[in-house]
Amino acid sequence: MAAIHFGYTISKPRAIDLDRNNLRKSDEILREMPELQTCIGCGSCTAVCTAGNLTEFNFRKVHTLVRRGEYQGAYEEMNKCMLCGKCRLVCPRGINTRGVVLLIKRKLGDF
Amino acid sequence: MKRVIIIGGGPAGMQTALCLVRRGIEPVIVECENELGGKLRNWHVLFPTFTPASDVLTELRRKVRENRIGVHLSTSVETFTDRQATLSDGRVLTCDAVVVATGFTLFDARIKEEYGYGIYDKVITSADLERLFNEGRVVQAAGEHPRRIAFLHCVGSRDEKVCQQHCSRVCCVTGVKQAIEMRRLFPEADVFNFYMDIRMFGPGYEELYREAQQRYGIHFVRGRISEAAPTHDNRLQIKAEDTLTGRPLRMSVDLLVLLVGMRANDQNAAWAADNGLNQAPSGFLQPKDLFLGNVRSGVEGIFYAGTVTAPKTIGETVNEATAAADAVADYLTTKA
Amino acid sequence: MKRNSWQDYQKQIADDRYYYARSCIRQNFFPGSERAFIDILTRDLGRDLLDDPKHSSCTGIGYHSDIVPLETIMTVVARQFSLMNEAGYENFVTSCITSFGIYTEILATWQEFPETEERTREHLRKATGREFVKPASLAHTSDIVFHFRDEIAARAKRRLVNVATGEPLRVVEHIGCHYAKIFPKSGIGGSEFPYVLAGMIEAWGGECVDYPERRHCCGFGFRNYLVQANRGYSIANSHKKLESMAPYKPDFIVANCPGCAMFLDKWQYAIAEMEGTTYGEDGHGIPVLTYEEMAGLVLGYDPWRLGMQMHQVDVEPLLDKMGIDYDPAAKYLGRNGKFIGKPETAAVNCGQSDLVYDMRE
Amino acid sequence: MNFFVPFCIPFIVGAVAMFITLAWKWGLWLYRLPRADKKRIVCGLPTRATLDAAGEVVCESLLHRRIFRVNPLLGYMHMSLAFGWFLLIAVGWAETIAYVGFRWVPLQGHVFFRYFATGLPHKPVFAFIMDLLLLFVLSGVALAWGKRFFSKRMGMRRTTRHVLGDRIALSALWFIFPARLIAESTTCALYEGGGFLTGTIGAWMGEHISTMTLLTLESVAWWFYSSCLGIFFVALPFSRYMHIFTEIPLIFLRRYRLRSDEKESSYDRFQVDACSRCGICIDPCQLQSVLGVDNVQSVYFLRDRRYGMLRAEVADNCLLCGRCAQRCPVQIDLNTLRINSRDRLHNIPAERRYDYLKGVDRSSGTGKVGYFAGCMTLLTPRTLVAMERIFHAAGEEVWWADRDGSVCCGRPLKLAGETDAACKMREYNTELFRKHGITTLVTSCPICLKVFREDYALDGIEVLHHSQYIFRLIQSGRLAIERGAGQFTYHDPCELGRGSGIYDEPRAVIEAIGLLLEPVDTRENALCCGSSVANTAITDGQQLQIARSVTAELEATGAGTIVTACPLCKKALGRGAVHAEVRDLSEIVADAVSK
Repeated sequence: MAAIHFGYTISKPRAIDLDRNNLRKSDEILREMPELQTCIGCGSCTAVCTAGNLTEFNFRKVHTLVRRGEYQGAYEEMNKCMLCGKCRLVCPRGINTRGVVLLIKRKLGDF
Repeated sequence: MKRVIIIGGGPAGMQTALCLVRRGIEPVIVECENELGGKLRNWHVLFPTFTPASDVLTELRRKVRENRIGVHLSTSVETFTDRQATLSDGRVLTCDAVVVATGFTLFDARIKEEYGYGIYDKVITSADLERLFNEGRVVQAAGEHPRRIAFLHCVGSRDEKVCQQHCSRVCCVTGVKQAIEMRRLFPEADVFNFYMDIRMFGPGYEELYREAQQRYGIHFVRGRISEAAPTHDNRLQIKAEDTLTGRPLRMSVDLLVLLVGMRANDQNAAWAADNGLNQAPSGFLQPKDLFLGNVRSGVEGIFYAGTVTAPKTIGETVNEATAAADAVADYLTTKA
Repeated sequence: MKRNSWQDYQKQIADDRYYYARSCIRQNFFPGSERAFIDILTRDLGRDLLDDPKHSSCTGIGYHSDIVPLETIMTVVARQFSLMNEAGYENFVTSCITSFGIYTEILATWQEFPETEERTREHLRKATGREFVKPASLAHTSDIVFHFRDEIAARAKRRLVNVATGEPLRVVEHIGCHYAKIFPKSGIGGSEFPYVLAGMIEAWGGECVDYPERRHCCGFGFRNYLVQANRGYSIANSHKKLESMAPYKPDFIVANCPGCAMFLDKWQYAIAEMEGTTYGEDGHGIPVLTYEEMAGLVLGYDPWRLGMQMHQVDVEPLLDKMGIDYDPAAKYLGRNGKFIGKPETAAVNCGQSDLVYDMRE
Repeated sequence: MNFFVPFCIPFIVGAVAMFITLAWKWGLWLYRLPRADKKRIVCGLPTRATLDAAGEVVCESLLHRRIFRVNPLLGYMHMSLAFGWFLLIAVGWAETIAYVGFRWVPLQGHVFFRYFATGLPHKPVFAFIMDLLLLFVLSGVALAWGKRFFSKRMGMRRTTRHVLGDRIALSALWFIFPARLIAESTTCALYEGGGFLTGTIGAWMGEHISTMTLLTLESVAWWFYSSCLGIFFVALPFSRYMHIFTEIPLIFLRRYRLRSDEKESSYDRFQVDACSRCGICIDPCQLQSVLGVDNVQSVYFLRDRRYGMLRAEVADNCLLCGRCAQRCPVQIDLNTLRINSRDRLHNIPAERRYDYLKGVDRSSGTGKVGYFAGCMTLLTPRTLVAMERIFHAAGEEVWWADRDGSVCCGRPLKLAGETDAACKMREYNTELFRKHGITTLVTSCPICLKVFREDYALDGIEVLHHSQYIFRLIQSGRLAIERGAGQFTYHDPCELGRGSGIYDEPRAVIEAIGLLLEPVDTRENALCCGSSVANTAITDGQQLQIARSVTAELEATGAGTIVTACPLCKKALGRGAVHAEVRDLSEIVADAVSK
């Protein structure tokens, strides 16, 4: 059936629906990088972020969304990272943030 | 008469001594500074009631004096066992039990270089601020008319990068208290508290937090400051992420106050090794258990009081000192 | 689970002598429903109701779209009250949820800020030379039907029961935001567990479906729908509700608000055309009824006289379940037997359109 | 004499198989070289480089000079096997000529000459020399056996864990020379002759063993010897012993200036196959010595890469500190190979990445000298403040490239294998530097320094690390320094020392300020702080563990201050330090500037 275009589309729900989201990739990521689970969301990584100060890139938000099974666009976002490593130096939880960037890119390349 | 050596003459040490005297036991306080009082001496007012620290201190000191408790000032304990202590001046004191009330060490904020403490004049610690209040020199540090003052929570607490994983507990409410004090002193200034979590665990704390927001209009930003740099007009630019909006935030402030955490004394390790005491992963001495034995060390004749076991408030410390005296008395009675 | 919390939210509903204010949307999209309400009240229940041709739109849509200012709408409302006084009635009933919300809000505003009422009196006097007295009671037409639900049940020709299985029909009820979300005390059952439609359904033998998005808005939202750029957001709300209710396999939806009935019905068509998704049985839509239609069917009214051919989603499967006799061929014949035109077939429809009379043939 | 008996077959088959495989491999690798590399070879052939390469081949492939430097015993072991065997072949050749004159003798004729030469008159000199050489080689074999059990005596705490193929080839190799000894001895027992070794053993055997048994034994021994050779030759091109024949062309190609790059190329095959898996790279690896990670070292990385079973876990788990490359006797460019493996694993096309960089310019100030602090330096503001004071004291006008944040230099991306993306950073920063017309670029970050020097095309702009810059200021008298009583120790950052060869300037600067105390491992052998951006695999706890081990060594010098010249090292060492203070070079300079 050819879809009719009425001049608007149905907005996608903004809610993170954990009943629907497939958390398999997220579980895989956490299995490989268990320390990511210890993030307390202080935002230090994003505050120092070289890329985040030039563009919308928000590392904390992207990896949190990924952990919630929201993979759409995560790969493209992570590609904004310059891997400079400042975030790793300030993380109070000692998370291997650069490793997280590379891991998410590796796991979510096809999303 | 039984004699008990109390290492440390802060609130915990003094209160333990007072309780022991009441039970007919002879306490001896060994204090490394030249007066009693510990870290409380430099404190201005206490949360959440803004009670002057000197009220508590004067009272404790007065009672210690009145009870003629033996005090060795400017003396530290080199080594000790449950039956004796070797002092820094070479004397050896014998005793029937030891209470360790050596408290904590303030985190050295210079280690968190990115905050600029010790580099920029506009960065001070919470302990500095208390001292400045006592000396009446806050205006000197903040300037006549500061427009903005920022507080940063969790400096040297909950931070693996400085090997301090524990929560120092008291900094959250100290930050709120000091923010209110600054706002009272500088009604024109905007005060911002940057926090990761606000932990208001004690009576009246949550109410104080609410008052800070409601009555004093203090801004709470959920994000950890990551960098501080000077601006051309001799202020300080700080950067953080405003995590609740998910965007980087930067602002210029006239004063940045770092709420420094409590860290374990370096000495704990050596003492623990000497006497078979347990050290918690945080470096603080680990009591026998946290419920029925929180002032006992697990080693006969050695007891703990106050923040030597974990960060605590003054109230908790004083209560624990009473409990420690009780446990010491129990021990000495059973032994006799 | 039987919830009784609705009993905490009761209101006085007049028993007779109503001044009836029509709804813009209902009289355009569901004209049979308003007719049915008048008929039920006057003929079946023998009550006095004035359908006054002089009253106007409450201008609520304009108000919620920031086109009509507050002073203006207050004056329009004051005029309606004045007309009611003139006709000698004091119980104001309104057919529209938006209007009901408007009247409630304005009465509350006047209560809270008497100076605004004074100003409105002045405006009304200046504009029309009229005076007004506030109504003794204000009710939505569904409140009235709820009020008489047991009387209607006593007169029922059919019940909300599947005649083939004897099981109660599963009904999704949708209240409409402005019924009780603004002033919870003004609706029966309050805003969390509104009982006005549920009471009718239970009284007439049906079973209410309690689904997660039960309280969610249909998505009309005035500006959200009226501005095409925002329409995707509007439809997304109905989409969310439909997704949420579909697993419960409801037999039909009954809506309180004319706008909600329209959107829950028409958006099913739009979603089916845009995404190919349908939510009812056999790949078709879920029929959407107004409570007047529901009452009408229970009282044995002819579905086409109730105007049910105006629905986007065909109601025939529901009529079949309830065991209602109807003439499929007469579907698109108007009151005078004239062909009124028929829609193109769409995924959400299922009626066999080749059976209907077409006068052009 | 037709020089053929059936036992020669295993040897002939093995040798033929080996030479065909070798020819195929060499041919393919050379054929696949990029055009520019081929041109380099052609241009290099008639030059001195060829002679130098030949010399190096003798020194390294035969004599193993570099291994001698690691440990003399280990060097002797390698030399006795390689050089000894070579001499056996060469002298054997001469021996054949001496016996039969200049006539064509098939390969097996040379190798098994003792078997064929029984009827010819005895030449005791050759017999003596050949026995001496055999003893030489056998001593190497004995040491190789010994190394299995007493590796520490040979300067190796840990040795390589070998794969099955290597074990087969290794076993065959170990048996070749004892087998030759027995075979030649039996022949001597039957037909007399032989030197002090084979002759003596032969005489003893002749006395104690019956002729019939000896005849059988002779046949078995020669078959066994030939089979060992055959097996070894077949296994050689597929085992670690491929290094014997790969190191030689590698030395020539290297002399012709062929280099590995951030993208894999055919030249890499020469480097990868030239690894002898000697395992010298294992001990210097801190991942091994501090963390006990024992499967990622260069030897394993090259092995996995060669056999096409390289996993990202192995490729990524390396600090790229260069300590192994420093010791590698074959001088394989281990870091570059690791980077181009990462490139193959992780590189993603970057055409549309970093479009947001367009038009960004957060620099401030004007001056011919540009200062690029580096991302990490922004987190060590003491360095920034110190540099500002130094610039001020020297009266230098400075263009501050990134004081308010800027774009990364690109090296971290390159180290992670995202080389295309790194290119974008390079383009951006090059344009920025050009736009502001600087002639000198000073940076405080050795990571930036290395990439500016090696990968940026910054002709006309001199790139200096701040240690070099400060050293020049002091030397030229623009910066007056007051010497104090401070005692310092210096930690060489990997990218600055081994990476860029800057060892002396920072030391000269420190010595101008106070007393410099060197730690045990220093300069080329300096330890890595553990926080290297090149490693994305280890955890924070592991980084800390390494940092603690390094600071322990630095603090053992007794110096009150640990000086380093890299923000990352400073951060890392700061976490590990117990009582010493950790400072950047610029800080101690700023404090010592004469008022």
